[in-house]
Amino acid sequence: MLQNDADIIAGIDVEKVRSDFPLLTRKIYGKPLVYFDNAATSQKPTAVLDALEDYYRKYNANVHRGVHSLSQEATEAYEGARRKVAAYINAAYDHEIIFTRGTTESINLVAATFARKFLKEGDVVLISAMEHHSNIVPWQLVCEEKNAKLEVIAINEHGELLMDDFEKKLTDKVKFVSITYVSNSLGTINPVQEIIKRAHAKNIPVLIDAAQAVVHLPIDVQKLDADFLAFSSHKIYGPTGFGILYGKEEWLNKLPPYQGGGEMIKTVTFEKTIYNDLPYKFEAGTPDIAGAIGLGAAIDYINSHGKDNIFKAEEELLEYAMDALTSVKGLRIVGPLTNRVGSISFLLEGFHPFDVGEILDKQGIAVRTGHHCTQPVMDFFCIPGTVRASLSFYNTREEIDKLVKGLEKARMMLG
Amino acid sequence: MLQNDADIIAGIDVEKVRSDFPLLTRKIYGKPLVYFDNAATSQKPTAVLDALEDYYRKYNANVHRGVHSLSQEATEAYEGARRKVAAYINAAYDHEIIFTRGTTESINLVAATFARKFLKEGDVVLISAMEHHSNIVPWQLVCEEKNAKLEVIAINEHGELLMDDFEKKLTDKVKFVSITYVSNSLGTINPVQEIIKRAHAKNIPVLIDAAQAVVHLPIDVQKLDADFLAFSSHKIYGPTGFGILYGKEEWLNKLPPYQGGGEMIKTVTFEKTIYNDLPYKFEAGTPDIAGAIGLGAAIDYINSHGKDNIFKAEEELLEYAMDALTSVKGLRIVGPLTNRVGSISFLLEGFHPFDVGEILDKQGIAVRTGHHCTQPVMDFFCIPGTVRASLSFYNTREEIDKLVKGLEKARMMLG
Amino acid sequence: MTINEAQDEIIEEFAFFPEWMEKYEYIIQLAKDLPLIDGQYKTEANIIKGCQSRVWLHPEFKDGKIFFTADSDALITKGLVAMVVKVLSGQTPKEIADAEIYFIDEIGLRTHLSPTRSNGLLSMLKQMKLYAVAYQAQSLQN
Amino acid sequence: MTINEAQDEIIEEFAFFPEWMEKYEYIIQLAKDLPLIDGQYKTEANIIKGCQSRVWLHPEFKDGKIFFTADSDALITKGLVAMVVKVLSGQTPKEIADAEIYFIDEIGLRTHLSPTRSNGLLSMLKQMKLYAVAYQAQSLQN
Ligand SMILES: Cc1ncc(COP(=O)(O)O)c(C=O)c1O
Ligand SMILES: Cc1ncc(COP(=O)(O)O)c(C=O)c1O
Repeated sequence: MLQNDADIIAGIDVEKVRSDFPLLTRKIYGKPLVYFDNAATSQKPTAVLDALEDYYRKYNANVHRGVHSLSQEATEAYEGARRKVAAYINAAYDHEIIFTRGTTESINLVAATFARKFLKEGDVVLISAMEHHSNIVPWQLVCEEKNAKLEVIAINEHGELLMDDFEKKLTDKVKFVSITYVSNSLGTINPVQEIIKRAHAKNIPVLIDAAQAVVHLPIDVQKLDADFLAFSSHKIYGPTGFGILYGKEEWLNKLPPYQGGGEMIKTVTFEKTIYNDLPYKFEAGTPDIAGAIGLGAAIDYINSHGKDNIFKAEEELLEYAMDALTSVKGLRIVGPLTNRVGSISFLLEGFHPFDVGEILDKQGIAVRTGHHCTQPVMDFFCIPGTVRASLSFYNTREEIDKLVKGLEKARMMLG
Repeated sequence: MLQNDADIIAGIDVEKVRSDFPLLTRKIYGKPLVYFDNAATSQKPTAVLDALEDYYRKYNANVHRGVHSLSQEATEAYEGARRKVAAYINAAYDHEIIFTRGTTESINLVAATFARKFLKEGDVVLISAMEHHSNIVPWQLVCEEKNAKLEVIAINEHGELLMDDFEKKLTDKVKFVSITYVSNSLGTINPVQEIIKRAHAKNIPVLIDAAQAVVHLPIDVQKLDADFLAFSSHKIYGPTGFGILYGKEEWLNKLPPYQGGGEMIKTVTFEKTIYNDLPYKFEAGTPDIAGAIGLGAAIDYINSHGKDNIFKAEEELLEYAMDALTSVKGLRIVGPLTNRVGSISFLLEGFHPFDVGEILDKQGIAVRTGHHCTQPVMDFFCIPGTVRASLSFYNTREEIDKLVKGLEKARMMLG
Repeated sequence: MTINEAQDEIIEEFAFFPEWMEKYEYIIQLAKDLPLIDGQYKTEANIIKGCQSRVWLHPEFKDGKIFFTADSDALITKGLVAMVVKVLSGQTPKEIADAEIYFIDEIGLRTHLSPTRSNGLLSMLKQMKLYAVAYQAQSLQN
Repeated sequence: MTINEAQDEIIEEFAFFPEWMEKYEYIIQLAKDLPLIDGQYKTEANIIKGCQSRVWLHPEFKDGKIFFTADSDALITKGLVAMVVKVLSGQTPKEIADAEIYFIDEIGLRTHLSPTRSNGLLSMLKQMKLYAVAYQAQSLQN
């Protein structure tokens, strides 16, 4: 076993990395936890927990408008987090970064405000067949309200987007395209740059759901030319309950405000309320100050390793995992074999994913089973769900080996 | 000086309590921090920080639907928090507790969904002249959209609600009443029970903004008979970015969903989506798991002291503060002299609040200055803002004395 | 045998298996042994959808007692379903309506009974009780 | 005196006051000494609203230079306004447009320049630069 060699990939020393994540030392039923549910939520490095502690212990205060020092400190850290996020995805301006509760809220914000101002009866919103419910239901809601239509780009049996179908459905009626960068259930990487290009050729704005992508792929919103991009803090080593909506300044200025309240206004009278400038126009109420600071610390943590190193290490681990899993008897990968990242969905032919998941859990291996909030994908493949192992750079090859053994035990027990 | 006697009130040993709140040991400009900005956000006891740490270190996982043990543990803690909140405000059912980002989002949720289904052209929404922007702007937004009217119950020169005016404005056109329990800028306690009774006599539902009340007054939603009640975690010793919407089951079932996404659905197809049961119908996306657990710990912490003890101690401290402040030369209280809680707003006659606040800050005393997100209140009193000292049970009489001295120094310097 | 006697018997049986593997193997064996439901009753109407697995349940009311047959697409759920059927089938509506199912907890499969797991088993139990209550009301009317 | 010379002079002056109280007393004195703006110019149009305090600003363009007068309703802001006016008034549009105001930071009142404080002073500085840019464009046209 070349364990040592294997575990230093692209300059990432996995054992050292693992020691940054306290939860990874947990035992489940007496066995060391093998955490393969990273697509659902990532674990948090000590650096993030320390940043939260530090905030609450030393400078917790409500931000903005405070005359006192504590409030100033909190505000600076909070706005500092915005700058970190802007830099991480290369936004042109800090005020293009809107703080939300997560991907779901980010998408709802865009759907609701875009629809209110721009969506008319008979218009079309275009999504894909592999979207997460969070990129389906908000559009269903607004389409229903506005008597608009939701159209769906089809996928093939490898779980890949059919670009022909996209081209065909990109009619003049389409007013918005909302598409995931990486599928959370299939692992597919979509050609979002190409999609944006073609949509822009028809002056149609595009939202990229980067919930899965942002933690595994380098993202440059200016290079992508995305109009909107959404992701969640909790999936990228940050705290729960926090997320990001990136929007092009031009678009954010065009959209009406979403929620009303403190922070998002300049002046309020009962007759007339003047909304605040970006980004505050979209940030009503006391924000999640600790959440912002925690996400900022997560980005610092990523940068301390170098995101390219992390992504490279993940790529190699994924390759190892795909090789190992495809060698398991009766295992069928649901999704593409190449051009993928993050999640690996599969079925043990003849066995219900729920049974497989439960037997893996008893061996300390945490996977997710079910539809992964992408029921239409399951319907497309006519399956009740999949077993999904989703990887992070703190996972090891040894853990993949355990998964393979665990699956063999499941087959033995269930067979 | 009877410091010891003074600081054990209603069984609350202030020095011991203070040691639970790490931030209170901070120094500002070399002086011990005197934190009187509690109405903006409260400090957090170690018990809450420990609960957050514990979650992230030991059982961080995405909740619901997870087959693995970690997810089960997280789900149990998360739903346990819901039960704690339900018990704290005496909700009839746990599923009447909706987790939101804060008071602002809670109010927006009700305003948007109520308006979508029930608000028609010419209808009236009734609020009061002392509402926080978060209980004004959401209603302005929906009234504008629906061509409905926002009417405002007047206040008198003591900052008290004019119940005559309420009676007069409670016409048949009123479809919703939304009112604050306690004013954040004036400290006024409103007769919300009476307001609810009168509104219900006309079958009009009422939302209570309890952002300030919940931390200073016992709340029993069944006794109040409130239809909706909103508050924020960060103002009641819990984490930032989390909040509560209580809604009567009947009302929550009547309202359409707010945001769409994961969690809030039962089944999704592109043709038809079936929404989930309460409370999940209103909780789209991965929730703020740590936020819920943190708020639960805050409630445990309050219960460990006994909320009645805390409120009693606060009452006595407030009395001491009112006496001390009204003895300051040229100090004018903005708001009522009795039947108040939490915030004390005042002006040093002849001086701008901003100047006063800044000089207090330099002495380590954190107050808030400005309009406190209640501009209409300032407009009513024709003042640019106030200085607001807002108290918590961890504040001491000694700190009040420091504030009085600090104000005298400010007068001396500015005068 | 009363419902609780049946439950206690299962708990005793499981006490023989200290290892989780053995427990699961036993459950799986139960699942495989029992052809639980007549094909004609595996209908849409009899389906109970959990988030993870589906359960089919068919009740028959005979001589004042309810007889259940059931099935599930997930094997472990099916094994548990088999045990629940064994425990509740052939009992009176009142006994079923009042029954507290504790054996699943005791044998260490409590997550199957947690509402947050939202799998088919819990929904099946609810459905069984609903049937029981319905038959109870019906018998009282007669 | 250039803008930076003026700023350095203020910084030097403040170095004499090690205590925050003395600094503030000095600023407040400045505020009280200077009747900054002619009453006729304290108009709605000349008002700059901060979240906390208001500032009035009036520019005059003479001999290629901009002369500012200003006022504020908050005393400390007014003192700072007085200093900023002292630093920028009477300079050319280009010098004002290019100026970097660092003295407020240096004398320990940086929060007055932080955008998140959103008080009138920062808005005033922005407005002064806007005037400068406007006059610059105008001179270029002529
Ligand atoms: C009375 C009142 N309502 C609403 C709010 C808004 O709360 P949040 O900013 O936490 O959403 C506040 C807090 O400032 C408040 O005091
Ligand atoms: C692709 C994708 N989109 C959206 C979401 C929703 O993210 P959140 O639940 O954090 O709002 C997820 C997470 O499950 C996801 O994987």
